[in-house]
Amino acid sequence: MNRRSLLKSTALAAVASLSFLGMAHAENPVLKIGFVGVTSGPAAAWGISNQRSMETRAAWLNELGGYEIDGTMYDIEIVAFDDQKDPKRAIAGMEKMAQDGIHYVVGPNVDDGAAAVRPVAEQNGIMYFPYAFPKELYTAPASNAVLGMVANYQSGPAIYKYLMENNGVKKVAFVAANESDPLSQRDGGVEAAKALGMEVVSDSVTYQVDTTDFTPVLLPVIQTQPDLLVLSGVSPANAPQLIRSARELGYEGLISTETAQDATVLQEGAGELANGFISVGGASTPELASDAMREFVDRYTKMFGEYNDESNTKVYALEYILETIKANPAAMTDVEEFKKAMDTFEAPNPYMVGDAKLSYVGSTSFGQKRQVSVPLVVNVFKDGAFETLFVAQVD
Amino acid sequence: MTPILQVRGVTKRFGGLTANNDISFDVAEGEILSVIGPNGAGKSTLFKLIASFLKTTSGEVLFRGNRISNLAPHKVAQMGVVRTFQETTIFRSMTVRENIIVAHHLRSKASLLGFFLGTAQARADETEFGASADDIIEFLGMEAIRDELASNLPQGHLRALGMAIGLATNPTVLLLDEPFAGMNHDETMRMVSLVRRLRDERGVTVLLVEHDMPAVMKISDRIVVINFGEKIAEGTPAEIQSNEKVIEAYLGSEDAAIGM
Amino acid sequence: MEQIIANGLYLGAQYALIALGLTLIFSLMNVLNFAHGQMYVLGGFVTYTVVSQFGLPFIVGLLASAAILAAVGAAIEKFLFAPVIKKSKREESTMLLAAGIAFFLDAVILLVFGEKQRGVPKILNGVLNWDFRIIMPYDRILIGVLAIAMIAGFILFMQYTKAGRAMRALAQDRMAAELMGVDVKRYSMIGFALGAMLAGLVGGLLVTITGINLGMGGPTSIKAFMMIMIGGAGVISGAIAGGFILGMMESIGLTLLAAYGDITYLVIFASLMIFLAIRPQGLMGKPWG
Amino acid sequence: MNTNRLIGVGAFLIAVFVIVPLLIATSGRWDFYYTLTSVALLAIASAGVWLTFYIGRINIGQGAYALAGGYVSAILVTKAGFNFWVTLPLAGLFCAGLAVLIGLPILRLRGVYFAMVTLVLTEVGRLSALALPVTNGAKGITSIPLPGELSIFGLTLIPDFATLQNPKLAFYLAAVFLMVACYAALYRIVNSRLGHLCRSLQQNEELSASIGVNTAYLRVLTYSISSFFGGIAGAMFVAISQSIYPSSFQVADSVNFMLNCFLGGLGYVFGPMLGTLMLYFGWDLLFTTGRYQLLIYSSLLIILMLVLPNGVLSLFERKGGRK
Repeated sequence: MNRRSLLKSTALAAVASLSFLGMAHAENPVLKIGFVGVTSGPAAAWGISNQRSMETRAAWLNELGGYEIDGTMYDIEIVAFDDQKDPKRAIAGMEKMAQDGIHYVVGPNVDDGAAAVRPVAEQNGIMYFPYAFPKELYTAPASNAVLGMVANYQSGPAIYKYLMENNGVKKVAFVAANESDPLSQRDGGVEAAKALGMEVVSDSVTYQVDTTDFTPVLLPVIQTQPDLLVLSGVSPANAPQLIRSARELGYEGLISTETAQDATVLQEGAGELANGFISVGGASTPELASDAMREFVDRYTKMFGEYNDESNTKVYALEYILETIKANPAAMTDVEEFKKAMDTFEAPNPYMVGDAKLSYVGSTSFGQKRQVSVPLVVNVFKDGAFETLFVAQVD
Repeated sequence: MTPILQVRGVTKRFGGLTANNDISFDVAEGEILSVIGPNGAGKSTLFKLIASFLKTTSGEVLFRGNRISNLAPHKVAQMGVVRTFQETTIFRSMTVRENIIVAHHLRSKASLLGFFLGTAQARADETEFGASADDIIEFLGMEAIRDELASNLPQGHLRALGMAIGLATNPTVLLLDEPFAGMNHDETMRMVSLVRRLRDERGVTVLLVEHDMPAVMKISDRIVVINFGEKIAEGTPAEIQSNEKVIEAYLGSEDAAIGM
Repeated sequence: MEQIIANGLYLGAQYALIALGLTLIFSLMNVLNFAHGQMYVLGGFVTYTVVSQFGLPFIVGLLASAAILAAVGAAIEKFLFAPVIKKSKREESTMLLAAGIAFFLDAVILLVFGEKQRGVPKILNGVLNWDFRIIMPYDRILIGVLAIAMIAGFILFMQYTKAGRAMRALAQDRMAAELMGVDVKRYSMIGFALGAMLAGLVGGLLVTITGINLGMGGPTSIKAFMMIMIGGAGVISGAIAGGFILGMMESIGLTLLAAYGDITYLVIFASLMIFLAIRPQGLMGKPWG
Repeated sequence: MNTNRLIGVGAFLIAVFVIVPLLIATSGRWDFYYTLTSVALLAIASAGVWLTFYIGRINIGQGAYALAGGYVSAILVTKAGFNFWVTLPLAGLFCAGLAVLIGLPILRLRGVYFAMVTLVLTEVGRLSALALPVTNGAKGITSIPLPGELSIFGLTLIPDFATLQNPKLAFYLAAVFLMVACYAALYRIVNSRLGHLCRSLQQNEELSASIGVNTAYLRVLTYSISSFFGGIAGAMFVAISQSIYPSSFQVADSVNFMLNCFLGGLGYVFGPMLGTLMLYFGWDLLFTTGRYQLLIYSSLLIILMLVLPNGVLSLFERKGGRK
């Protein structure tokens, strides 16, 4: 008896707290934008920087009185679902979004999740913006996914080419974690390097993501004496350790990656050994960041205590969704209208100085415009901060 | 009479330790034979070797002329040589009756698939097992605890249940592991008559390993004595009681007196 | 070759220390502590906070990790494991509890310390380079030596102190220990605290080298499971052996099988399964530990 | 007693096949279809784990079989052009066969050793999927067509899912049908001689051998039935997500399957079903709690364990009763 009443009261308490947390607050009509990604467990960092940049931007817009579409001010609400990096859960998340009448979703963060939600998204009329690179997701007949960042097979060649021309890099080695995303990115990178006429001296070494000592992993790679060591799809957690181990083994060449990194993490994990590390980032370096970008970083930092440089690229997806709906208000409930608008859409890029534009690209890679155009900013790490190496555009 | 069970030169070494050395004896059909010996003499090892729960180092055990040593234990049981266990080795979270019914496994004519599908044969088997289990319960006088959970039984009943499980397999030879251990005089006497009835009423050949001298003397047709892993004597209770080697072995150890 | 051995020894020392805590808890309570990796992560974050946020010396951070994890371990044993073990019909039920605690610690770590990779500055600079035959940074050597010293300290503790002897008796035979007058409840708690403390210490030690992040818990637990399987569950010497063997296997495998890339771990796992099929109790374990 | 049971089964069937779809139609919560489909499929895999528990083995390797089943179905459908419904039993049988090979050596292990070795097995599954050429390695297999039509002698048993108005409902019905079939089989196993022998194995393997039970055979048999369940659950999931990756089923899944069994209760056939429902739905319901989701979820798990260490179903246990 005692047991049961305890159970009951626990359940009641849980229900009460749920309904409290779920209370809405707005007077404006609400435009809900979804997020399905991983915000707990080992890969939490990926999704959290996503979700937080969306929430920061939404709070900011709401504070300004909402976001104007077709003469109406909308409050932006972010509905987030934690898929625990499980493709089965990701499907459930997408279903939940459909249930909430949401047509625009950011995420999932990984290949398997992005592939798994495709049927649901297409059946329910949802556009989604995954952070996963497989081309099938964006190539016809698939039509509802929009790549939310620059793919490695796009940034890779640009970086290798730059380094060939400016640093005389000839021999390149690849290291990747033994997981789907990094391995696919490695294969893409190897292909790109070979196409450029570089010599790939090592491309078979992999590591487990939970490795605590990378010396044995890197030893055979370093022995091939590459000019450039590419850390394919490296997670922010592994990057500093890999850099540190490579340097401690006496490696003096260049190190690069095509994923976004966080300067603080690099500084804490590898210190000055990380100097010269090349990665891809958004437009937050002092030379490029607009006032809006700086304000975004400030607001993010105030809301969550600490900024994450990965958000530099992740801030864009929400911006694209809103701007495109603004350009064609019919898209608010109809993704076919959204797709129509994508072909001609263009708007100023608020986060970058100069006259950079937001537009959809991807024709070269996917045969249709299914990628957001974010500036391909190649950064180099120097004493705790990123500096811009060069900027390129993807078409 | 031809021996039903033949132990021939059985030797077992654990590393450098010799637990049993070249032990041989025969068990005749319908006989009650006891293996005795002081603590650590190698009785338990010999017992396990006969039931093939251990592999012999050399030598063999024959059942009706067929080698049973080093076969898988369940095969030995299938042939009709079944052991019981010393202590609380029963199916703890089943009732007494369920314990006994499960132990009827060897008698089932239907296949496992048949049982799954519930064929006529399977249902007939189940009915038969139930009847046979009730029969055994009655034989052992366990009616009062028929539906008691085995884990709730006191020690004395557990021993009886162990024997019931053994009986349920319909054994030709039943190997009893210290059936009298820890029993008081009355309980022992009850068990002695029970083992006798096993043989007399059910025709089971019994080989037991035991410690309790008076009971062994009372119950056995013949006795094999081992010490330090070797057989030192074999014969009727009267012969054993007057055997000097045996007396010496028991006096030499700090064990209980031989009970004369 | 020398490099492989050096790497193996370094890895082995830290692995062994992790495995020790796990095997201690297992031997005392027959609990497979799924949350062991999370305890390791928590230890790392405590050291990180003390050193990087409060600016205190590394050794203070290490001590803080040890103290906090010991307290966490004791509390978990007293308020969670002990009551569940008492009430549950099957002792495997503690696995659900352990997994729940692992989730719980994951959640707490995420909320308190955030999702980012953290690290503290190197405590020693410079790299030992012996003629390119062994290349090993000094800080790694120091951590390796510290880990081995802790292992030695632990063995001495178990061997020569009253508490250590009591716990060994408890691990041998719970009933007998109780009859001998060992306070089973008390020493179960101390043992659990000690196991958690060891996990925390390794986390604290390694935060200077590999850093720490939320995701390291689960995989660390799995590795620790493998080590105690190799050596034999519940046996202290086995845990140490298992740790060093796994460290060596990784070091050798990664070097020899580098050309085949993706299969080092597959080979390690497969050989482990074959090994256990042949020797089910591990190297030094009691059968059916 | 028997009529009670019949009424119970009937009520359950009506609930899952009629009332749930009706409720979903009236409430408009279409997303519950997928949630419940997942629960049904995960419950099948968990049922397998429960069966290995029934012979006294802690199985944390079911993820490997779900993955293998998924790949078998995906490969047969995409590369050999098989109909999905044909691949479903094949996936199960493949896993059962695989389980025989793997089970023969590892089922000799007991206790935590078996638990840990199966945990490693899940990792082996993922790594093998990454390394083998037939699985398409890291890139996974994507764009798998929806289940096609299944007909016998021109009679359509199952229509082509691609032509359906509401494939969600179709998947739900298919998954629940599978679940009902699997649990019926499980119930039959447990309550027939096979189940009694399994219990004898769980309680004392030596005694089991002494009454003539071929323990090694029985262990392998049970394990392969268990893996069969895992295989078909995995295959069905692949049909829904139309894609499979090496990480589609991983250690977390294996652990969850085990937890489902514990939570529902190891002594109850329907324990894993209830456990799956609670764990999966619990997580989904807590989704509004945002960043505290995992914290609340794990706290509830711990509290449940403290209050009901023998599983939720032990709440309904009368004194002395068992099932």
